[in-house]
Amino acid sequence: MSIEKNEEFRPKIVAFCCNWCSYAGADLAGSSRMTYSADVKIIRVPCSCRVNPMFILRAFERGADGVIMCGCHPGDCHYTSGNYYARRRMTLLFSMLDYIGVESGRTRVEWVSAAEGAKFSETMHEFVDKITSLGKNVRLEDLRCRNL
Amino acid sequence: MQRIGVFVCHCGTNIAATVDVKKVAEMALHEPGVVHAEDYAYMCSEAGQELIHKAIKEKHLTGLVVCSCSPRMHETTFRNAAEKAGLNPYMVEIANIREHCSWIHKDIEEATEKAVILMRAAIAKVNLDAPLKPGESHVTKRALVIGGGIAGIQTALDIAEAGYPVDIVEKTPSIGGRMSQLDKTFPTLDCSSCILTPKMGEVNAHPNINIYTYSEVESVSGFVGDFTVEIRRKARSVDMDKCTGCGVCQDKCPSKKTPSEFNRGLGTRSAIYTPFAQAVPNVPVIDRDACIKFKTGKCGICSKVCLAGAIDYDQTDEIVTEKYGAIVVATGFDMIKLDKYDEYAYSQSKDVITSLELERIMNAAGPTGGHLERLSDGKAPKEIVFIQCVGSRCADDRGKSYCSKVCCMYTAKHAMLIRDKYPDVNVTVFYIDVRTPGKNFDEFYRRAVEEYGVNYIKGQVGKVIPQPDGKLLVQGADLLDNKQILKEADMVVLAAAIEPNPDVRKIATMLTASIDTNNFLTEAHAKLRPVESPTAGIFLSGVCQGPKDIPETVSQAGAAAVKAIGLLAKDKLLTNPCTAQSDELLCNGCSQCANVCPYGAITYENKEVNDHGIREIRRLAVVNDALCQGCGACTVTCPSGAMDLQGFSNRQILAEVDAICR
Amino acid sequence: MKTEQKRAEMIKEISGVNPLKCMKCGKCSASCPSYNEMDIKPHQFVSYVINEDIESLAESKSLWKCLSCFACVERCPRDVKPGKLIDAARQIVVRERGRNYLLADEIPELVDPDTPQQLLVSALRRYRR
Amino acid sequence: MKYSYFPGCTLKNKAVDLDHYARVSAEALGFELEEISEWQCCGGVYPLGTDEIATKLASVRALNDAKEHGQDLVTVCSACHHVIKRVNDDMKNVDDIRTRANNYMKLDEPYEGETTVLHYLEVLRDKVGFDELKKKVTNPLKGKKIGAYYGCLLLRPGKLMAFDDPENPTIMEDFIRAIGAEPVIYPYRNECCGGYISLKEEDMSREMCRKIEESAAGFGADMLITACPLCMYNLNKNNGDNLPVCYFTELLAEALGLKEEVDEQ
Repeated sequence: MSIEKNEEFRPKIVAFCCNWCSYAGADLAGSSRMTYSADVKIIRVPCSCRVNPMFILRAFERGADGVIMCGCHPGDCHYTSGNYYARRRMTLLFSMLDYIGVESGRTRVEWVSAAEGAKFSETMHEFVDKITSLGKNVRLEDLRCRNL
Repeated sequence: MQRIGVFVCHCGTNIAATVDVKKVAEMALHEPGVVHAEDYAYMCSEAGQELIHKAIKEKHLTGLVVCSCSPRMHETTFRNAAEKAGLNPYMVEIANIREHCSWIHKDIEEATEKAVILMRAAIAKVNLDAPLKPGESHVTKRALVIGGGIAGIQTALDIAEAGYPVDIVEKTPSIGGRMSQLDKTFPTLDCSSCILTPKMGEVNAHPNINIYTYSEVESVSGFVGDFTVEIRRKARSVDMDKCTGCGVCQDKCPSKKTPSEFNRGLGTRSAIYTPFAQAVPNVPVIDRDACIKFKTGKCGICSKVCLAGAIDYDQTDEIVTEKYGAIVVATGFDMIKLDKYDEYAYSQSKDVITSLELERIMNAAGPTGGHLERLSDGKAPKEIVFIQCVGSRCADDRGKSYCSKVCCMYTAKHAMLIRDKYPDVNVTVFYIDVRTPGKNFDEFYRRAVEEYGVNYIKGQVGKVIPQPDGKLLVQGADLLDNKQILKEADMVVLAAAIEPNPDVRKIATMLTASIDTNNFLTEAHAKLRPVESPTAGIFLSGVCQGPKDIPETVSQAGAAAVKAIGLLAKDKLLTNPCTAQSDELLCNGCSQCANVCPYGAITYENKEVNDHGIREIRRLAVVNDALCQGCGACTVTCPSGAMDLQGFSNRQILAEVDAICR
Repeated sequence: MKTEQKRAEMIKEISGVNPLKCMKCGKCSASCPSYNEMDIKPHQFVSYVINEDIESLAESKSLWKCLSCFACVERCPRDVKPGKLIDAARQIVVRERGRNYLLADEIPELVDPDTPQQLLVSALRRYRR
Repeated sequence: MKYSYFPGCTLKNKAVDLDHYARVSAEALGFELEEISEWQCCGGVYPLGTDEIATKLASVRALNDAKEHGQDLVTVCSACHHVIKRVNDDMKNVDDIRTRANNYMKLDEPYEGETTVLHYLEVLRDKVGFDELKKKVTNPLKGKKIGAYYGCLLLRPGKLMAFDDPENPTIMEDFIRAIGAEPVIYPYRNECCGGYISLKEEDMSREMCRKIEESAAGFGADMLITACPLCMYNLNKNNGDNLPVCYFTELLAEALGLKEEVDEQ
């Protein structure tokens, strides 16, 4: 590994993908060989509504630089309405994250269907670029864990 | 502590070319709980599964991580392998190092590093896995087919022949669909209605088939094997049992000016009507928007002339509720609207028509009695120009990104039929590519050129310019001659793109079936499961899944039927054990989980709990495993953290997050 | 990078067009009102950029026959918009060598008492640096 | 209602008619055109190059001036309208152009495409309303068969100009109906007249204008109307069939009974 490469900032990015649409979209991106950065690591959840805001906070606590959540397009949720719940929860969470000092650009919600491999890849490209431009994130700290 | 075995698949070179699989296996041994790790060329092969079997037995493994392709491909394979070796199948986790890693990264070091991280996340998850046992659910042995075109007809016949009852729901007053509007069919030039009508009759007479025409699916609930569907039977205003189909009402109806849907608006129909002569069922409906009786209260002629007394102005919409084990979607297609393509002057000249309109003009039962004539002045055309790819293969939002697939062939058919019947008419086709894959297809197209002298010009048309004398000046490019052509024509036929029936989105939403940006329903696997929706129990037939011609539609309709029959033949289905569960000690009975549950799977019971020695009766959430589909909405909503999802628990997902961010 | 390659890249950059999206349908050439006056036809323009033969484009009289009427831009089904490529090539020629198609000296001869300012302004902007 | 008004170079000179009729009619229809102070020529053609900034600044200045006055920006000339609307779109949607143009301009507050750009015809259709216009017509031009000549600049690119259907527009026909005349629809109404090419390639422009006029006359038009001074020039210059061409504002003033008033000025 060259020295330059060591110095280069490589963001840690967690992507939550619902099993039915966006995880399948990511699979399609893969089988269509549509590349995106290796900095993105996907966690499979049954539905975007399974994503607890706690998971995202935990990611930022453990040093993630960006978290993206992908689900089925509004109206197309495999479980009928899960993505609507997810959308509301994330809107609330993101506004609070901004308040505690995590830039709004570090989180994103995107709807990707099983047929949108290209969109998945493009979205990840964009998101990685955005996070790279924002640089290293400030690690959140869980005050409950601090010895006072 | 678990005893975990990690198996890293090479997938030939699919994974091994970009991921250092040996290193991944080696790194696995440093992870907590891992007691065994190995790599192999094809983990999904018999030999690969044998390795897993042996390791489970020898190392007394309690959990498995397979680093391979997507769990959507082989999760079931490896779960079955685990079960054969005596391990609970839900103690298996897949690290997707192919679709999410080796196939999208080029740098070996980078891809290996990512594969290791994905593996760590899977190990972290399996460490917290618990054995799960699926429940059972019953199968209602009845199928629903949505759409009564050739796709729905064929699927229904095949299912019915296998001995299962089938209902067809068709929106229009008759089954038959687009195929009933066609004049001839390629590549053999059979008359469309001659081959379709017998099938329609067969459907009508089949003891296992029940047809709901002039009806729409109103709502769908339930899941594979046990769907509950509400069907709206729109008020026909004619009693189906009494009507003899004599047709007198249609003759006598004084309101005859409504554009005929069946003739694509080129002719008119009466307010009480059957769409076409061979309609099944042969029972008319009253179009209440056109009917004088409904508009003004005066008239009632149809009622007076009906000897059977079948006219019933007071009929109302009726909702039928029925249970089904399987649902087949066969909603078909329509042609795109051409309002964004007015360079072809479709809205400016009556002599610029779509191919489907030409079908009606060529048909003996059509608006011109089968005579090829200009709609503007009734004159016989001498020069006809066909324009291909109108709205197909478009990168902008004017049209569709896909190839409509059928236009090249039907245009060759039209050209051939016209030259055959009217040898003095010149036919020119402007094309971008002529696409004729299919048995005897290219031969068919070549016949149009070689035997019938159809003039094919490679190039698009820029503009159709109506002339004051009623002629149409076609300005196109001849790319092979490198010329701009100005061709005078009497008629221009546009091969407009086809698009899924606009209603399909609503239906897909009701079925929670995946749909793509073009409104085509998504198949479970593009190659291996082409007639199944990813949503269990939903099958796809015909153009609702993608553009296809009649032979292909019929094949796919049969395939969808077989899949549905395979489901209906089962007595029991195993249910997904990844359901929600509530911790009785944490639940405060607030009802929030029940409010978000889309399946009504959560109820409340007053139960006695022992909370650290204190016994009391509390109102607690109880999940019905048979109803819960495992989405997890309740787990996030629960304010006390009592609700959790088996197989995707809070601790497991947090462990994955930790492993990735490590 | 070779000069021709560089110029092709520049045309793509200035125009914002990706010529690889072209499916060679000929709709641009079918729409072009100046087609007969052009030596390199609108659809060929796209191939010339793909093949990095910019010198031929620079020498082409088509550059000065295009009206920028956007008929091809409007109707191109693949979002290639050949009119933009032609304008970019024109820009390159004018910028690189000051190859002005319209010379100041010839203007008095070309105008008549009715010539609107708009005509001169437009021509100057299209034909000159 | 008050609008910022960008007359453009030609309307101050060879096309003063277009301008005068527009202003007088506006007054009668209850809106005011307030000329932007120190406006600069738009350049006549929209610079297509994505790296062109300086050539777009005149438009940005006008747009920003309108923004500061809190007014929509109205143009009558097709070319000015085309250029300004497209530059406005760049300022709204193209990050690079917006940033660089603002760097040049050094405004107190950066301009980001806030102004709405309207063609005079759009004001008639969307603000005044053709029905309303019809009511105010005192001298309906009965019996006149008029061909609307759109040309290219008003309509294309359709998505950006968002003026009307680029292949089958109706706004000028509706206008013609509102002033009591009969519109003649002919296929060449959205084909180019040759534009600036008439300076050096007279023959090309002549051929194009011939097709336009033949087509219009063939479908029974007695006259053509246009919004563009350059179209007017080309059509008049190459007028083989002696089909009269005039600005739409002239007919508007005539229908409102104001033509003589202007002509006397």
